[in-house]
Amino acid sequence: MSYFSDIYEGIKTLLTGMSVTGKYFITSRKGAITQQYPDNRETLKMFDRFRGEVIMPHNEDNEHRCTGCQKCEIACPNGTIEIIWDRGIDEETGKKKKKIDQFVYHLSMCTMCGLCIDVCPTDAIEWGQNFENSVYDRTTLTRVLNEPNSKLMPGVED
Amino acid sequence: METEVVHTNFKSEEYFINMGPQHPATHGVLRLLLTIDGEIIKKVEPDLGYIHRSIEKMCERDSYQQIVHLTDRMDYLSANINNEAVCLAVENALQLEIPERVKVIRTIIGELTRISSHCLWWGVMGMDVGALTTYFYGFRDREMINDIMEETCGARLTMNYNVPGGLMLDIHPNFVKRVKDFIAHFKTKLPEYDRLLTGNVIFKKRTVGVGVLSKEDAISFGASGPVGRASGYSCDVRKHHPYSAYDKVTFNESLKTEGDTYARYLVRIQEMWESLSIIEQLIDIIPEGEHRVKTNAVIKLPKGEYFQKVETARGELGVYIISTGTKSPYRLKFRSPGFSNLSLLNHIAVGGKIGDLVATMATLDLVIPDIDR
Amino acid sequence: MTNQELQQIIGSWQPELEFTEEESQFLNIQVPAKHLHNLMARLKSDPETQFDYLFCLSGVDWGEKLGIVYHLESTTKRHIVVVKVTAEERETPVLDSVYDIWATAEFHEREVFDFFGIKFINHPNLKRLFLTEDWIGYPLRKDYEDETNMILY
Amino acid sequence: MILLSITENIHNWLFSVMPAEVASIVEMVLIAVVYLTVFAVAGLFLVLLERRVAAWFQLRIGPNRVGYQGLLQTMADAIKLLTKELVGTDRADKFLYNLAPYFVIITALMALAVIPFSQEFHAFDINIGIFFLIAISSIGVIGILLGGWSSNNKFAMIGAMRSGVQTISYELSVGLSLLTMVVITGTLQLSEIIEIQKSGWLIVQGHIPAVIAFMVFMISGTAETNRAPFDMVEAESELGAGFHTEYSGMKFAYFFLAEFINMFIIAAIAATVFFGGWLSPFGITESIPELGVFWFLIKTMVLVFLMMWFRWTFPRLRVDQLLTLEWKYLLPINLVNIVLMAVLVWLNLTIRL
Repeated sequence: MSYFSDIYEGIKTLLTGMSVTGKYFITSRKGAITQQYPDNRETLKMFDRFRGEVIMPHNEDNEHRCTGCQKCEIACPNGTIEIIWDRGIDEETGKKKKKIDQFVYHLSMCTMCGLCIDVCPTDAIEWGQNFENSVYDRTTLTRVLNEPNSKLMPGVED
Repeated sequence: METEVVHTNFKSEEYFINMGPQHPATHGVLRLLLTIDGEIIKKVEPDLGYIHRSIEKMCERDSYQQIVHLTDRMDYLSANINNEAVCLAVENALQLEIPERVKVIRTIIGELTRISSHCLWWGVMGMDVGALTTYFYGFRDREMINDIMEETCGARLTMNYNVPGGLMLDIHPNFVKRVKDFIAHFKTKLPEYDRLLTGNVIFKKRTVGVGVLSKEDAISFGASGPVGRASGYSCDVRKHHPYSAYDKVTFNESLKTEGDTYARYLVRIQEMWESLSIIEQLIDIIPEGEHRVKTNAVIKLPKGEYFQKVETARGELGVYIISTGTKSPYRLKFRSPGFSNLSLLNHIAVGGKIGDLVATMATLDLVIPDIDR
Repeated sequence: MTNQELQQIIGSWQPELEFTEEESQFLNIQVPAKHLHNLMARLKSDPETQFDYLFCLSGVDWGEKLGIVYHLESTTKRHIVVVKVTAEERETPVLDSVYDIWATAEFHEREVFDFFGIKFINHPNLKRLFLTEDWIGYPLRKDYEDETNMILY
Repeated sequence: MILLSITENIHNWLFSVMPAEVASIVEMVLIAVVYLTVFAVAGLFLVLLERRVAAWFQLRIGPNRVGYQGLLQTMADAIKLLTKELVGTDRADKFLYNLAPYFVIITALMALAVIPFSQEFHAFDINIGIFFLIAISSIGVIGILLGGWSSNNKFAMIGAMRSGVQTISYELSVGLSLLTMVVITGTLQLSEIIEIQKSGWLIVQGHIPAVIAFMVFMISGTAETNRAPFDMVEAESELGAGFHTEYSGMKFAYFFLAEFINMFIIAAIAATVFFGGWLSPFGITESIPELGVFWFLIKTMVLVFLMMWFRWTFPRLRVDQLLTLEWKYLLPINLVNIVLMAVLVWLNLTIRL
């Protein structure tokens, strides 16, 4: 007798399974879970904390907040950040002072761990939400984050 | 001697087959050398190392903060729990007092990670036994967790959210609401998982009695996580060596005694329910307070040896640190769950068919970077 | 069982064991290489200890010598002990395999062989696990150098 | 009627311009060409349908870029496959390796010849129609076996062996379940089978045993076409791609197309034998025979959809369970069913409207 009850039970479970997929088939008009990516660029908004790339914000006077302390360079596990600095002369005090020449960021090596941003004492760098980083030439992924002729924002070092 | 020769002449021929490193069922770059007689498997020999990055050697030159981010890349499906393991080891060594808030959030995030890992496993399990649709249903639910993670941690897979001393950022204001939404959503979807796959007669035929692992063997082979628990071996680190906030919540260790593929499947499904209940218990009582304790910029552990176990989605992850008092560990060993679980594959797969091997491997839930480290 | 009790019981078996609890959260036993297999077999089979779960087997390069650290737990009594052993010499280190006591040791010992070059007597299948068969050197030793693949800073 | 008149005109014209023998040969070639084109396109459409249906089951969108709603997607795929390099393995049995895909595709297309799409649209109304179908459909497996064996690949070999075992077993059930219906009809000719169904579809006429026979036919038919949940042959999580692992380009496309045409054939046979073929339900459009094709395709597509539904819901069986299902369940049920049907017919318990 278990022969027939096996068949009955088997068919029942199969039909239960089909009812699940069948339900989704009927309601498939409601919308897919997939996104049609390049088409929805306008509406696609990344979360504020999304880690796309490291950026260095500048204000309208072309000033940034990086003092060149190199803490991020030390914190980085992959050698993604290289800070090229030299000593400039402070105009107000006339003392020699460390300032950044180039903040080099190798995006191709970055693992988006966030340790550099975590460790930065002046909040000079932060996460950018751009994730479309594919390029044809790998060398273009090496970026200089500080803009040309930018300088340190006054008051950051205090 | 001569009779033996005659006998071997009539022996059916065994042959080798290379399963992997590129094969749909090995979930990554695992290579299995199968010795097969017809369809019957005579021997399984894993060949590893296709993505070995020598994380243990890298740890010997990195600071402790940097080590945390490397653990993301081991068992990437339970990245947060791996992070937590290293952080706990470092915090215990430094004897830091961790705020309650951090503990609770770590537990919630850890359980979310577990659910998301099991969702992916469920989808892939279905796919391995041939039900391709499960993959998308599993991923649909996992997507919600990924969104929660992305909003709070900033990344979907390799979060690096834990730091020694607490959490890198406080939780996002939307976190609690989103988690509650997810719980409500997932509670309606889990029974659907059962209806689609768990009860299915073909699925049961494929899994019941396949790849049986006895309790003694499970302990001897160092099986942990759902693999061990399906054999009736109580090995939940959250129960036996509670860490973070697991001593504050009540949950059942899902145990089965059959030890076959179906039992391992059921244990994981049960674990998803338990994880949901743990999150439910904690989500309303996240204490106020600091999300992080100040540590030195350069963490130097006191000289000594430290061991920390956590329960990842795959089983017991051990972090063994030998410190000589410098900024990097002298030796750091990860006892990864997948490595031990893989070692018993030969033991349970022999005698089955190729289809059985695939089903068994799916329930071992191997993540190759976890094995290769 | 507390660490003191464990130390008493295990210490009564063999005189050459060194016990320490310094710098570690568990009881550490330093065992001479020649007694390793005996001690391990006893640790598992003795009804009072019942260390049936080898949860971590790590090779360590202690500088002058290579050694192995075994982390053992009893699944019934829930006590943990750490057994440490060092091989006699650095060039061709040899130790007993514990594969016949805990099956998980097979893979773990292969990993140790792969990275530290410690040979295990009686191991059923001792060959490279992660690295290719023709790899020269043992990467996790402290004196290993590989100028092309390693970045040291 | 328009279609009929066109074919009639062509027929008359051909016979008027050339000798009768040559004209018949030309006519046959013409029909073959028409069938080939129509069903190559139909096969491509089925591939697209499968992909869209799968997507809807899986909460996805599916191909929707090439042409309106992706209608030209599979065309583009076929053109791509045509231009691809044919890569083979070393030390393969080149002759058999190249022969195998043609075996599969030709047998698939041959079976189409006897299927009545409507009263007129019927290439070859042979009086042993069902027998012909069963015989032809079992040749396809030779192609699969050859392909798996000759490509010098162990995965392909295992797949081919599985396929041999599977097709030989399930051939029985397909045959027996159709035979159950032949007990009612008393004829093997497909046009006559449809004629009989004017007094009620066979699934209604034969009620209980007919429903059982239909279920058995659908299960074994799915197995015949090597589709999930019986896709042991190409079980991708076990064997990669099974017997066609080593095929590329158009040769691979032949296997692929043949699978879909076979699926169409199985559904078409079921529609013909169980659901009245091109007959409209309750004879609502009996006065317009042109709609026969429409009804036939509707019925076939519903059954094709059913097979797709199976595929995207169920896990795959293991190879020994596959044989258990056939030899321990389907075959005994089938044999009992034939007897039951015979008794029904003998006692005149069939339902005739």
